[in-house]
Amino acid sequence: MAEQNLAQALTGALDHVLSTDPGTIVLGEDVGLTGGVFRVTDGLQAKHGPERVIDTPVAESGIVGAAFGMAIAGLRPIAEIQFLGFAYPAFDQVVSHISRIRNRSRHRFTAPLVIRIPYGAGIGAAEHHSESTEALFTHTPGLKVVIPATPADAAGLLLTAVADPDPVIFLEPIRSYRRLRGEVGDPPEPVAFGEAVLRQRGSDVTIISYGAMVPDVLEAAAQLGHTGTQADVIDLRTLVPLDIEAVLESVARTGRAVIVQEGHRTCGFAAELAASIQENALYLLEAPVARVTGWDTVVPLRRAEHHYVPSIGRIVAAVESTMRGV
Amino acid sequence: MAEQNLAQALTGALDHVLSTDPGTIVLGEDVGLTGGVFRVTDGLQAKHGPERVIDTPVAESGIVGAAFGMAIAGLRPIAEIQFLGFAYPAFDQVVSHISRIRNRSRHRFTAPLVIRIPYGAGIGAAEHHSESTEALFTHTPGLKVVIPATPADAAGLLLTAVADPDPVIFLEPIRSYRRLRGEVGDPPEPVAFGEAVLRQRGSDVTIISYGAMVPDVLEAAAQLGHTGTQADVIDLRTLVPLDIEAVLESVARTGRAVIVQEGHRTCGFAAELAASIQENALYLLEAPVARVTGWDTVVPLRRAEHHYVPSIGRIVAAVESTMRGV
Amino acid sequence: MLEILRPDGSIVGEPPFSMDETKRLYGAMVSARTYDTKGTALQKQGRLATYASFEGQEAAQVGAIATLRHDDWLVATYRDAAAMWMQGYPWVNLFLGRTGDERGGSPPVGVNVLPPSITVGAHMIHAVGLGWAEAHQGRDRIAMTLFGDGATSEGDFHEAMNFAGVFGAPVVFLCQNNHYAISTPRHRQTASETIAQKADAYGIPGVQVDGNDLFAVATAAQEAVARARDGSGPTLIEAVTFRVGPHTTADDPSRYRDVSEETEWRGLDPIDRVQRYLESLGEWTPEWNDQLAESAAKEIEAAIAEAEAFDPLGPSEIFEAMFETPTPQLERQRSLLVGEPDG
Amino acid sequence: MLEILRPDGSIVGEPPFSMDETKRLYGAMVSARTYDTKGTALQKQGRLATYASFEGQEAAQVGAIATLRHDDWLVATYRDAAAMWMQGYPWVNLFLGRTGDERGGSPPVGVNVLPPSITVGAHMIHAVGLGWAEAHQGRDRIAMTLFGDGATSEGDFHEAMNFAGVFGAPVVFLCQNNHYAISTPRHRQTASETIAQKADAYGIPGVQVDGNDLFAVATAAQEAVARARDGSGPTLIEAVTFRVGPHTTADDPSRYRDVSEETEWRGLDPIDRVQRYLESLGEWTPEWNDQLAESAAKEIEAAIAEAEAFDPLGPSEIFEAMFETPTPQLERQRSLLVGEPDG
Ligand SMILES: Cc1ncc(C[n+]2csc(CCOP(=O)(O)OP(=O)(O)O)c2C)c(N)n1
Ligand SMILES: Cc1ncc(C[n+]2csc(CCOP(=O)(O)OP(=O)(O)O)c2C)c(N)n1
Ligand SMILES: [Mg+2]
Ligand SMILES: [Mg+2]
Repeated sequence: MAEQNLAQALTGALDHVLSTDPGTIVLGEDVGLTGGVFRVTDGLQAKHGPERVIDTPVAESGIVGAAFGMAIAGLRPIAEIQFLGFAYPAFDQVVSHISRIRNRSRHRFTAPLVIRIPYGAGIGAAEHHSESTEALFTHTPGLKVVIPATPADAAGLLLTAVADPDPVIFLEPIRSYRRLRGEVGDPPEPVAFGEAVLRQRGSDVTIISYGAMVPDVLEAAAQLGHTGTQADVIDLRTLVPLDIEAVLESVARTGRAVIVQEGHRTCGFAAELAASIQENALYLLEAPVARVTGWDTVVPLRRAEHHYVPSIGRIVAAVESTMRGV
Repeated sequence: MAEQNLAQALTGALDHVLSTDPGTIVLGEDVGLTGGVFRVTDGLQAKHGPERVIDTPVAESGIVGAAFGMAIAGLRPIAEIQFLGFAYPAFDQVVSHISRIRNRSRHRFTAPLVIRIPYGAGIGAAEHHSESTEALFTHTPGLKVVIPATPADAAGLLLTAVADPDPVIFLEPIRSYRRLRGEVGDPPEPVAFGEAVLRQRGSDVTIISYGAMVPDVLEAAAQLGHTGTQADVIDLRTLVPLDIEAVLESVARTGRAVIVQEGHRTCGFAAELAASIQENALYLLEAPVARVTGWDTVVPLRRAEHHYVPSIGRIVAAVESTMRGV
Repeated sequence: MLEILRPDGSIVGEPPFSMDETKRLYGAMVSARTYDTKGTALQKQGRLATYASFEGQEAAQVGAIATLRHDDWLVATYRDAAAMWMQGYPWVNLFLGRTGDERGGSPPVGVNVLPPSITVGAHMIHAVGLGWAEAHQGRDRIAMTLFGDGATSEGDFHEAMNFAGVFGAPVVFLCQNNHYAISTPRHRQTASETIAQKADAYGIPGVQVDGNDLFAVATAAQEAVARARDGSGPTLIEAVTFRVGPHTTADDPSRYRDVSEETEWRGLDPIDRVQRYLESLGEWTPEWNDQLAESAAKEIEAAIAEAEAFDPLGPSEIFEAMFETPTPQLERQRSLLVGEPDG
Repeated sequence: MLEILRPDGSIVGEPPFSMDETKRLYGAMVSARTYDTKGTALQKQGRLATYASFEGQEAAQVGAIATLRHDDWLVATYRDAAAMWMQGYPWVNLFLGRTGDERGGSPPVGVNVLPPSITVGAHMIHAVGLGWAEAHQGRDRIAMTLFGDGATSEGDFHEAMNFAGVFGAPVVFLCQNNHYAISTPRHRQTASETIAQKADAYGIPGVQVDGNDLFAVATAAQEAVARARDGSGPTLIEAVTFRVGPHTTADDPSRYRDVSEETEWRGLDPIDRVQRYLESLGEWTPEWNDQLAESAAKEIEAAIAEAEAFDPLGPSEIFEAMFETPTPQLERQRSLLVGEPDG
């Protein structure tokens, strides 16, 4: 076990799959020579060669569409899109083809591939570099959607994603790449899909989150703990498949739920969770299920982006009003 | 007032705006010579000329991206995409540019344009011809999202869309094009955005829907009426802006809500509504807010698509279990 | 424009096939025409969803596929049933798909043909990925992709051609320029004089051939396939042809073109042309032709019967092929639909 | 490749500008270089978000824009500050944008320059729409769009070029081929020999020019602008230049290229070249140059001060420009954020 940051954990996991599965290839813009804009693929081309770690032209639809063909022909492509804001040109390939070939061909052709995409705000980058639009993918049938929060989960979920027989959208929390450090196995321990993890145990309220928001949620939970509110903190890890059982089990104990999501509010993943929780547990609820979300605005640029991302203060305030039943 | 089907109502509204506003232009694949795949633009090129009703190459991103430039330069483009399943290649233009130019330029440049897109299943067409992915647009800040259910609303909302200072995604219910007939003014009466309409008044339960599902919801409500359950039926008409007041007002009276949506379940618009209703009215609810939706599957092809689209039976069953409090 | 077999059945240059092979391909074109005629007829009876006829494009499809190996990849469109069948995709699957049944998209194992592409433009890059992956794995299978003149306007055409050029992928791009994309004529699709010349933008060879000329198409395809197979990279072939029928059974061409255009092109029919050629060499008789037509009709009827014998997918089945193993969410939705108690 | 002003300052052919104009443009390039140097420096101090230097590309940008009318449209990228400024976009807006403030995207009314495009490729079709709309409204404004060699790989480049060709839109496509897209060298971006030749795929004239040659760029642009203005349609110009600095301040070029490549291209500096030309004609003195540099520095410092005097957008303001009038949903969200009671 070594202490690694989240980016390093991903590099290690990629190196591991490239080393152990000759069918895996990595492709994307600048992933090779320069190791990717966040250096997640650093050193992999030098080690595994330019045929397996491939620098492509600037064409997201092409990257993802080619990966689709490769997957059908027996490879395990791991495509990288530089930022979630640059994934939209590839959206048609993902929605119309990658997510559907299994159904279209009744299992005859399949597209086991991974699309890695850095997401989220918090590094003061330019427009399009701060998106949290995971809901576009969770609304698309046929895709698994994975968002790790910790280095060990990042590595472990990536191994599972590469081994998965179906296409996986793998969203990497930009602001955790270097901020978070933690123990990661060598090789990393695979982490199963569809299993949420309880990051903190409490009995007063359930806070549900994932990805880049998890560290802030834990910080908020710690602050709440000082004032006597003990929160269950659930990190979903995968949105599709969803471990709704873990959520309901916790809400059954606490009677209160707060969902924290960086993405836009309307039709975000928090909406799905809130809808599901009240569908299954209405009579157990002692307060409305609360949502703490990004707004229905473009993510503001550097000088104002802190108004957008759920702050610890907003999380704490939402939990407090949930405790008051409003 | 003339009795028209929904397609004719749209043709009339387009003719009206082309006749009264020289800045309007219509563009899209096959909209001119042949009048569009659903004949909604029939006769418009002959009347208004090929410079104003423009047949384009097969390139959705190009259509929508060019319309964006045109709108900034002072025109009012009305772009057509042939089916919602062919809109994804234009998704980047919509999400990254059309929805954002006002914010990016702090009102200095704006993109008042309308993108008309037939949507929904029910005509047994090929794959990609049956999508109801309106949630992709409602999750995108900066877009208005309009889905008419009746001929008069189709015409009236289209006039409002063309006059709106911001971009409007205008989704037309394919299976209602010719099935529904109704009185339409000449010229049509504009219908304001953000004003839901109560299609039927009742006091036992609130059924909320929009677009292609509305006729089926009304049929289900009629059946329920025979067995003694009187439903408020709300047709939202516009999803953004959303008339949540009308929904909450009704739920306050009925204590029960059922949302009917053809789109995929996870993160669909029904999730947003359910989340919002319980946020605002938890203590008034006598049953969980129910969702009747399409499934998280590809819309099946012709022989099995009826398993996907919410049936009258499913709507009735959901209302009945809501009446029982489950 | 490469031409070998002239409309009158005479020959300039070298036919790429032996007489036996030519006769086999003539038979294939007859089968394809039989299927096509049947497709339109069944749609009119409500037994198929909208049908897209390829009448007039048989030489382009049959000629191109004749140059492939049985295990090469084919990625084609809703209008390419002849090509798909030639490459092993059974008629029954083609019919089944057109009845509106996903199982049409599942050809037998060993047939390396993807289900027909309904979206215009997106599928060419799939062929690039397929061919690339084959080469990467040290195999010499290649990929061929078919598309129309309209498809060349989509951004994905460009990305596919560019990737193929940069990575030297073993792909043959075959554009059937049938002069129309629904109602839009070729000259309003792009201002370039030919589609073949677009290859130059990607450092790829491009060639224009008479698409109603079985021999010209096959000659160009042979060369392209050989280049792909030996690692020399992709080729773009523009087969100039004409869609003599409507875009689909839902279309009315009289809204956008003069019937004289159709008549003129019917005079250039690709099957008639081979017939004249064979006849001039004493290799074609009405009896032989009847025999071909009859056995094609039988085969097609059998395929229809087989397709129509499928029971429609049941409610459970629509959830079954979204993933290898359905998620708990899908299981729950399945239960909701079929009325089973919620697990 | 069109060349007029050689690296040594000598001339082949006709300079497109009067001496006064040439000197004005020299001054503009000096200003642009001053801004650029300052941009990198401020970023290092944490006062700007990542900064993308255009060092070495001044001739391409200044030369092209010099041929536009003040009211023509310009749609350019994150690396085109010199061009945007030349077309009227104030330095203060450029700085403000780079501090991470949306108000940078709001140039004064009358300046027909869109905020810089951050996504690669999507913006060229905007120029097509702009130019097309101007012509449609009977005006003779044209649109110019700037983009890099990498951008030519995106599908939207293709759709933009194709639309421009089909509709004869009054657009000038100026590709600054600076040999890199982040780490990817030009020859791995596309297998076509030149970018200019891609124009042929759209029936559009394409021309390659020495992009470090102010006169060559301007000569080609003049011709293209005239064609656009008189209704003769679009042109693609490939200006061959080099990004001598890093992609952005976050980039480290030593990971992917040899420093000798940079050194070589520094020897072809576009500003030095004009200096040599002017000097050879007795029109350049160190004193004059100092004067230009000093006044540029002053102007730039003033713009920085002005930009930095803006208070950041407040919480309410992030909701204000999503629509002309915020929706009730946005009003409610605004209330939630600023803690006002919910309306
Ligand atoms: C992405 C997309 N846009 C639009 C359509 C609707 N559509 C179906 S076929 C067609 C025309 C295609 O023309 P072409 O590529 O020439 O092929 P052809 O039909 O002539 O064989 C169009 C626009 C589609 N299927 N997919
Ligand atoms: C759609 C999209 N994909 C990827 C990126 C990330 N990115 C930013 S600049 C760049 C390279 C662009 O190269 P080029 O077009 O040559 O312009 P240059 O930076 O050389 O001026 C890339 C890939 C982006 N901004 N947008
Ligand atoms: Mg065609
Ligand atoms: Mg470049």
